[in-house]
Amino acid sequence: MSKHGRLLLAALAIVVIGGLIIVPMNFNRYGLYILSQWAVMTIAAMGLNLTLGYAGQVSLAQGAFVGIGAYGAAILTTHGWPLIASLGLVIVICFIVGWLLGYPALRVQHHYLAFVTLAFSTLMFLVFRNESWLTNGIYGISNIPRPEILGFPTRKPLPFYYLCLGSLALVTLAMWWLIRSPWGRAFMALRENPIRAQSLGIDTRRYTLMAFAIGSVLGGIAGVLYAPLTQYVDPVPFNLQLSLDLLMMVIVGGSGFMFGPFLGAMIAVLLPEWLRVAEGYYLMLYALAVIALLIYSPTGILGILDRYLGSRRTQAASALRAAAQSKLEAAQ
Amino acid sequence: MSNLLDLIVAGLATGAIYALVAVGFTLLWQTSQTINFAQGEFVMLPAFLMLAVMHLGAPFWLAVLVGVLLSALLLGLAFKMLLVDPMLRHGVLPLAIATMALAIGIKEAVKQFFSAEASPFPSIVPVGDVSVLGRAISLQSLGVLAVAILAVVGLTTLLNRTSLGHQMQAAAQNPTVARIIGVPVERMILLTFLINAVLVALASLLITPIYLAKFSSGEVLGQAAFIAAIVGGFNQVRGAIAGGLLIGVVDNLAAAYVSTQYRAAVPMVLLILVILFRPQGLLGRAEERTV
Amino acid sequence: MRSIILAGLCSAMLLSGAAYAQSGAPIKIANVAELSGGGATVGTNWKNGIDLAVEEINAKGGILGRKIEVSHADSQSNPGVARAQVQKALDSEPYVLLGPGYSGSVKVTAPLAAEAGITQIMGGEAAELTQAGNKFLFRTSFGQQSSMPKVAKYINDELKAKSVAVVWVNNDFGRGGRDVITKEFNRLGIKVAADLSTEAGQADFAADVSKIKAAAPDAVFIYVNEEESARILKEIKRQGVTAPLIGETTLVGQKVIELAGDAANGARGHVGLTTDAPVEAIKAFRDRFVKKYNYVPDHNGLKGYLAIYMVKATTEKMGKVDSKAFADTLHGLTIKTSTEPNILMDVTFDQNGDIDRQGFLVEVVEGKQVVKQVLPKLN
Amino acid sequence: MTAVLDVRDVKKSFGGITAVDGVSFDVQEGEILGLIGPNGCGKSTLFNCILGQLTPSGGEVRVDGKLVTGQRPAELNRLGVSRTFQLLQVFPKLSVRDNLILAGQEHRGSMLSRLFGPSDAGLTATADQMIGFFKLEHLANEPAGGLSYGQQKLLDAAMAFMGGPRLVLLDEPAGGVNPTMLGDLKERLIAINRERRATFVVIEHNMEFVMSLCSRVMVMAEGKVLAIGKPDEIRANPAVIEAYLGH
Repeated sequence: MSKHGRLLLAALAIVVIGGLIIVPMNFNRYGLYILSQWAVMTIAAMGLNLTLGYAGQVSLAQGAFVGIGAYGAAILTTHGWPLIASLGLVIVICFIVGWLLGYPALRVQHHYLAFVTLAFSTLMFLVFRNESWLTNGIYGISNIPRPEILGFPTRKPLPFYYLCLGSLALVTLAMWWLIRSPWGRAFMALRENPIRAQSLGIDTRRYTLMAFAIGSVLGGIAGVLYAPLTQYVDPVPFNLQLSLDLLMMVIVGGSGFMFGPFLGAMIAVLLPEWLRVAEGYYLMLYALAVIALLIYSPTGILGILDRYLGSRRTQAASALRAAAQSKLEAAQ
Repeated sequence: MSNLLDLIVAGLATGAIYALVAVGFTLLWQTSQTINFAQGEFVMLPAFLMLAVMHLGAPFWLAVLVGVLLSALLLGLAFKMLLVDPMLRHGVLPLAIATMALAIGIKEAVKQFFSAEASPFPSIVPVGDVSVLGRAISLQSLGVLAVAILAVVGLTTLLNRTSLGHQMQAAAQNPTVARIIGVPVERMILLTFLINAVLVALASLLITPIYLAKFSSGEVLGQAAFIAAIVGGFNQVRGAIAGGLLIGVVDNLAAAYVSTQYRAAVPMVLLILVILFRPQGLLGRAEERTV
Repeated sequence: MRSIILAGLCSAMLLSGAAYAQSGAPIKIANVAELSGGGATVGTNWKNGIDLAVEEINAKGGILGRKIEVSHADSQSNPGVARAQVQKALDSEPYVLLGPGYSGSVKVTAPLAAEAGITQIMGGEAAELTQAGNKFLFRTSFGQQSSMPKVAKYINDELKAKSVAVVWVNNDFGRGGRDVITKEFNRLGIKVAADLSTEAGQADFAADVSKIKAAAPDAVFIYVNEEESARILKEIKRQGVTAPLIGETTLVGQKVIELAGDAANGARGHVGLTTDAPVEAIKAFRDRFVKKYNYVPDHNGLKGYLAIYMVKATTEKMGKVDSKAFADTLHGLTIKTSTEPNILMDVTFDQNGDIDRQGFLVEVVEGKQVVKQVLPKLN
Repeated sequence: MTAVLDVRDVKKSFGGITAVDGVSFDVQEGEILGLIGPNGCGKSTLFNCILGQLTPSGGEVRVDGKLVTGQRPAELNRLGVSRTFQLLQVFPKLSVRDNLILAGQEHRGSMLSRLFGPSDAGLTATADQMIGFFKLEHLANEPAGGLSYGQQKLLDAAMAFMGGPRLVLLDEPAGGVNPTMLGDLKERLIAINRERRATFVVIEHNMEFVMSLCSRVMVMAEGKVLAIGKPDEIRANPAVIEAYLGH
C-alpha cells in the first residue's frame, strides 16, 4: 500500500475509534445496549474468523462457546467471584474444549467438519438446558452483577459500553498481533494449502487444534461479557441459531479479513434494529438484504473492496512483469 | 418386546417423513454442492401456497396442482437462477449462509402474509388407523412411507434406467467430462432443482395434515432431514431414505431407553460417529478427493 | 448513525407531545412481545388482542378523551433482544409497558421497568415472577402458583389418584408448571409415576406414551402447547391408555379439540382464561376477534386484550393519566364487568400483581367443552 | 560415510495395484540425483513415500542414517528434508516475501517463541537474499498468486531452500517453464548445490535438463528401478532406450 493510502487508513481508524468513544456519550440506554451487543458479537465473530477465515476450519460451534463463557461468568459471578477471575477460568475451559473439538478436523474437513461442530453445538444447548444443578436449566440465571473495573463500577450503560469497547480493542490488538506473527502465516498456509504447508515443516495438526482453541477462547470471552450485559442467562440464546448467525457475520463481513467481523456484526446486530421501522416486515427485509449482499459479493463486504484493490494490483503487477520482460529481452 | 416393536413401527412412520424431506436435500448436494438450510421451509411453503389458492375459492385438486406448479417455479427455477447460480462458484459457504437467510425470509413472509397460527390442512390420505403388527398406525404415516419409497424407486429408475438419468448422473459426477461428451449439464442441474421442488411440494402435501400448516414447522423437519441425509449418506438417494428411517427409530428408542431430556442428543452422537468413522454415510460411497 | 436521528425525531415528537398533553394527545403504550422465533404464536396472539382492544377503545373516544397509541417491538423470543427492546421502549417514556410473554424475558426486563417506575403488564406465567417483590409487575392470567394447586386438588379430591404421570414441554412454561405441580403432588402424597419432558414441535409421542403405559398411573397430567397436546392425545388413544387425562387451558382448548378430533374426548382441565369459557362477554370477544383476524385466538389473545382494558380501568379509576401512580392504583384494585364490561370477568389484583378471578374445570365431551365445576373468585 | 538419503526396498500398493515395487537406492552428500521414467512408473509415489505423505507398505527410508519411515512430512522437513511439488504449490494470497518467510519460520525456535518473537521470525533478510538470488526483487511484495507461471515455479523452488535443507526433492521443477527461465533455474540450483552442499533428487522429463544438471540418474519403470548410473551410462543403456523408445 502506498504511503498516502496508509495515512488515509490511519486517519480513518482514528475517526472511527474516536467516534466509537465520543458519539455514544449522548446515546440513550437502548443505543448503548445495542452498541455493547455489537462489540460483544464482534469479539465472538473474530474468534470464528480466526478458525474459519484464517485457518480454513469450518465451525458451527462458536455459539456454544459464547454459551460456555456466558454460563461460566453467570455461575461464578453470582457465587461471588470477580468477573476477571471467571474470565480466567472460562479462557482455560474454552481453550481445552476448543482444542478437543479440533480433533475431528484432523480426520474430516469442510462440510463434514461443519456437521460435527453443528452436532456439538446442539449437544451443548441440551447440557445448558438439562443440567439444572449447574445452569438452573430453563429458568436461567438472573441478577448477574456488572463488574467493578479498577474501582470504577460499570452498572450504568455507558461505563459498561466502555468495558465492552475496551475489551474489543484489547482483543483486536491481540488478534492483530497473532495474525501478523508467524502463527498467523501458518494459519493462512493451513487454509490455502495444508499439504504444501506440511512439507515446509508446519505442524498442521497442532496449528489446526490451536486455531480451534484460540477461536473458541474468543467465543468464551464474548460470553463472559454477554452475561453481565443482559444480566440474565438462559439456554435459548445459545441454540444452534447463534452459531449460524456468527458464521453469517464472518461470511457477510468478509471471511479472512481482519475487520470483516466488525462489519458482519454490524449487519447482524445493527441492521435489524434500523429496519425495525418496517415493523412486521423487518426480518423479511433483513433476510432479503443479506441474500442480496451475498449474491452481489459472495466474499462479503470486504470482498468488494478486495476485488477492487485486487484488480488494481493485477494491473500494476502485469505492468511490472511487462517491464521486467522487456529488460530481459534487452539484455539478451 | 411388543413395546419395542411399537416404538420401531412408530419411529419408521416418523422417519418416513424425514426421509422424504432428505431425498431432495441429497439431490441438490449431488448435482450442485448446494447445502440447502431452507429445505425445511421449502416443505412448509407449498402447503401455504395451496391454502392461498383454496382461499380464492378453488377446489382442493386445483389448489394442489397450482401449488406444485408454483413450487416448481419458486423453489426450483427461481431458487436456482436467482440464488444458486450467482453464488455457486464461490464455494459452499456463502450459498449455505444465503439459504439460512432465505429460511428466515420464507418463515417471516408466511407469518406476515398468512398467520402465526397453525392451520389444519386437508389430507389426501384417509384419516384413520390401521393395525400393523398388532399396533394401530395412522394411514397418513403409511401414505408418507409409501410415497417416500415410491419416490426413491422412481428416482432410482430414472437415474439408472433411462438415458436422461444417465445424463443426470454424468452431470453430477463429472460435469467437465459430461460437457465434453455432449451432456447438457446446465439443463440436467436445473432438472434436479425442479425434481427437488416437486418432491418438497409432494412432501408438503403429505406431511402438513400431520404437522399442520405453520410457519415454524420447517425448523424441526429441516434439521431432522439434514441429519438423516448425512447419516444415510450425503450422496445417495436411498441413503437419505435409510437415514430418515433410522433417525425416526433412534429418536424413539432414545426417548424410551436413554432419556427424554436428551433424546435430541442421540441422533447427534450418531451423526458424529458416522462422520468420524464412515464419513460417506452408512449407504454412501466415498467421494473422490483430489489432493 | 441513524439511531441519533431516530432518537432526535423521537424526542422532537415527545416535546411536541408534551405541548399538547392537556389537549388530548395520544396515550403512548409500548408493547414488547415474541413476534418471531419460538414464541411467535404466543406473541402474535398477544399483539392482536392488544390491537383489537385499542381499536375498540379508540373508536369510542379513547381513555379520558385521549386516544391510545401502541408501539409493538419484537423480542425474537430472545431475552437479550427483549432487554434491548424494553430499554428502547422505556427510553421513549411510555405510559405503561406491555409484555413480554416468555417468563425468561420478563425476568430480564422487569428490573428495568421497575427502575424507570413504569408499570409492566406481562403474559408470563412462571410462579416466581411476582414473588420477587417487584411493585411494578402485573399478570394478566393466573400464575402457575395459583392454577396448579387447583389442578392438583382436583386430581386428589375428585379422581382420588395415587400416582400420576407428568408430561411437560421442556421450556420455561412447561418446566414451571411441572415444578409447581410436582411440589403439590408431594404435599398431597401423590406419587409421580413418570416424569416426561417433551420438546416443542415434537412430532412423535410414541416413546412418551409407551412410558406412560408402562408406568400405569391413575391419571396423566399433560402440560404442553396446543399442537403437541393434540398429537399426544392421538397417540394416547392409539396405544389405548385409559387413565384420565388432566391438563390446563392448553389441553382442553377449542384448537386442541379441532386438531385431535375424537382423541380429545375425556380430557379434563383447569381453565383460567379461555375463549371457550361459558361467559357471554367472552363469546362476544371471540366473535369480534375472529371477525378481525380470521382465526380463533388462544388465551394469549385474551391476555393482550385484557391488558389494555386493565390500563383503561385503572386510568379511569385515577381520573388522570399518571404513570407514576398507576401501579399503586392497580394494586388491590377490583375491576368489575358492571363498570367495564370488556374486562370480561370480575378480576382483582393483589399486592404482588397476581390476579384473582373465576376459573373453570372443564371436560371435553363429544368434541365440546363442558364446564364441570366453576371455581369461584376467592375475594 | 553415511548416505544423506538411503532408501531400502520401499514398496507401496493401492488396493491391488503395486505402484512402487521394492525400490532401493542411496544419495551421497552433495549429489544431484535425477529420477526419470515414463508417466505412471511410480516416481511421484516414491517421492511421497520418502517424504511421509504416504506410508510405504514395506521397506525403510533413512536420512543421514536415521530411520524416518512413516514420519509425518512436517517432522521430516524439520530434519532437513524439503521438497517442491509437480503442480504449482505456492500460497497465492501471501506476498512473495511472506511465502519465503513461511517456508523458513518453522525452523526457527519453538512454536511458543515464534508467537512472541518478531513477526517475520527474523527471516526478512534471509528471504530477501533468496528473492535476490532467484531474481524476484521487483515482485517481493506482490501476492504470489499474481506471478506468472514461471515466476511461481522459481518461488516454489526458492521456498524449498529457505529452511537450509540437507536434502531437497524436486518434482518436475522444469515443467512448463520457458527456456530462458529454465536456464536461470538450472544455474540457481547448481549454485545452491555447490555453495550450500545441499543434496538434490530431481524428477524431470526434460532429458537435456536432467543430463546436464545431475551427477547420477536413476531410471524407473513399472515401479522398479531399471537402471542407475552416470548420465552418459544411462544414455547408452539398452534397457533404458527400450523403455523410452518403446518396442
